Amino acid sequence: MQFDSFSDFIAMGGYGFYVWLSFGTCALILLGILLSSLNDTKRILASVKQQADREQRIKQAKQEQKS
Amino acid sequence: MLRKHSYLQLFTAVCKKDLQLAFRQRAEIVNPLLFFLIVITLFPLAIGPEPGLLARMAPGIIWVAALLSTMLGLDKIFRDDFHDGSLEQLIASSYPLPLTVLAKVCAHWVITGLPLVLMTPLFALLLNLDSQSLVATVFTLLLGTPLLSFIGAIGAGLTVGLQKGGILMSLLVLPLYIPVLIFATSAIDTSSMSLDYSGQLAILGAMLVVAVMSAPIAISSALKVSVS
Amino acid sequence: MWKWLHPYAKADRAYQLCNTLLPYFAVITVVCMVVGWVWGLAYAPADYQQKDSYRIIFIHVPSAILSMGAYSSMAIAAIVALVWQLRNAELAVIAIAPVGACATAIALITGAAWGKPMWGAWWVWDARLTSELILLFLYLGVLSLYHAFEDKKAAGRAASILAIVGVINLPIIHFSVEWWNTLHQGASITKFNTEAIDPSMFWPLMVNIVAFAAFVGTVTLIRLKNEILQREKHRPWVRQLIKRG
Amino acid sequence: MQLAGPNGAGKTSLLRIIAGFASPDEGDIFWRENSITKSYDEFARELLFIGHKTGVNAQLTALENVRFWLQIQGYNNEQDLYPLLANIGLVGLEDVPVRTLSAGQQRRVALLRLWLNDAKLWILDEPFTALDKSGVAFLQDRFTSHLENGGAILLTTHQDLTTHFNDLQTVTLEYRH
Repeated sequence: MQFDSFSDFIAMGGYGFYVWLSFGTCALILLGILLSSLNDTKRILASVKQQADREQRIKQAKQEQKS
Repeated sequence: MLRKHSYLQLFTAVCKKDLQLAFRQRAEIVNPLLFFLIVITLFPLAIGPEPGLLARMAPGIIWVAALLSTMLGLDKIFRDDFHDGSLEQLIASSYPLPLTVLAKVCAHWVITGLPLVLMTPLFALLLNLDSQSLVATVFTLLLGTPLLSFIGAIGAGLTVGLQKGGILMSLLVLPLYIPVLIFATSAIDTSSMSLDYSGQLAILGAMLVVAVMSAPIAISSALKVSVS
Repeated sequence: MWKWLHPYAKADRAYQLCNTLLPYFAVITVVCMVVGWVWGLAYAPADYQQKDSYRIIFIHVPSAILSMGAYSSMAIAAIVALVWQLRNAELAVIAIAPVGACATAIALITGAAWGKPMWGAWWVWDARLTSELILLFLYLGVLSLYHAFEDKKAAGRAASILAIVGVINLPIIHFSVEWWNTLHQGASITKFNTEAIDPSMFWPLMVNIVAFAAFVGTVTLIRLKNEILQREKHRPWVRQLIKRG
Repeated sequence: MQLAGPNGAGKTSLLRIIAGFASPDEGDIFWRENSITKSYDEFARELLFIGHKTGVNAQLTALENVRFWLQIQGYNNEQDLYPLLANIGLVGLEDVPVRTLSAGQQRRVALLRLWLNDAKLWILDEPFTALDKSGVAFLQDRFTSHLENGGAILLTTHQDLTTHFNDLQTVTLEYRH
């Protein structure tokens, strides 16, 4: 371990602000793209389900018209 | 089926529709910003990365880029509504047309002008503008971009019916932008010499008030001409 | 000639392939990312000149390498899509683009954060940072072109063409920016070079590069699955997928 | 009142002049004894105009389009539109962007306004285009009910309406060189 105490680790030899800023934004962007992709999956599956329900509604309306 | 006439309802309805449309097609918000960023990057590549030189030219660069990127976003205000017929419905509604036009231009400013103002610190970073002139740039853009939208909307209204209206519109509108450009850049210059630049801001504000009052009337008559 | 490639032309087979590969990529990413970051941040020795601010190298260099890597793999997918008319390759182009753009953004931000203590300014028109910025514009160009089309098939093809044109221009841009930088060498900017890396810093860097590459792979696979689902929305096999939950 | 005449005889331009979109070279249009150019807002309050262009935005859904139209005409737009959309034959397509609908369906979304307004004068430019049998019949019932409660319709169409409307007046326009 290069640093003797945790507070030194945070201070990072005086450059703490820059190091943690870059690691922070990097983590933020990586998480952002990951979560947005997973969210897209949910959204697409939901829209497929919605399309299925819509076709169901149209089929029902047709049956009612016939009867 | 009674009709209640509240101008506020019309104003919010038109703004809400335009904002909804803009957020549905994100490109409409992102493209002018990207254009602005690329134009800003071209200048250092053209004149060299020397920080001092860039800082001195930054106000001019930012404002010319702002002018061009508003121009880019202008023809979209009425084009879709003109081509799908909603513009006719807006004219044939019992509400006065200038009010509808005012709502449309405000929505357009929120879509193109506001993000520009919010992104200025990033552009200042690229041109290493000092903090004083950054504040001045934000103020001048805050007053200037709605002014650009209002004046530009007149050009857009006039050329919406024409096929190749884009270039023609910029020829009509750019001369009208010159006073705005002069006062805005001079405000930023005086601020970089840490002098008081409230005089220029006052003039910009006055121009904005005049534009808000008179432009919608000019725009609605321009639209009536384009629709006929 | 590419016989083994043909079964994956069918969408659901490609979907299965992504599903099987995904867990492996995810595991590699998590392991390498944790090891790389802890090693780079806590255990790697400080640089004698820049002391601890050089630790940013452990994410700046991998993201810069990955931004280039992602663009070239995107271009390769585009070439495969256009030459062999493989529709799934077009989907890959669109899957990689946003991830590459994020890698470039990270490279830019970390480059600026690393440059600040060294040169006192957040943004310096240094050759590598400038070409990284232009690469970001290329990515955003491909993305906004793709989203400008209503019909997604034409969008995929147009984006692939732009990706190929972009990859051809990359070396030219890089070379001209380098030349532009030396041309204005008079300006008081030192070249942004990293000295020969001794082993104690080399290995954590390698681990981080692998971690980043695995991350880009994982997210691309997820996005590729999304694109396939989006494109095959009306197919029955997608409907079963919903029922199975 | 039906405006008849061959293609290009100027039917549409006459309609647009009456609706106030274009200004006549000479003469003027009067509504309730005052010229529409001076008091256009009062005239517009009692006018419903549906032209060739449907006035429906392609990116929005049918529901959003109709709600927006209600707002700009001053009606309350919270009313439930699903039954109306259903009996005009758009069931299941209420929340789909209009660009995915066929031309006939888009025209039905535009024509939905006929059931949602209290305007006295209707100016309709070829309302029956792209409509199938059921659509035409549906529209004609709406016309009769509008005429019964004192409304006026000025339209252009190539359909033969005399069988359905007995007190129909027809004005035919010819070319004037």
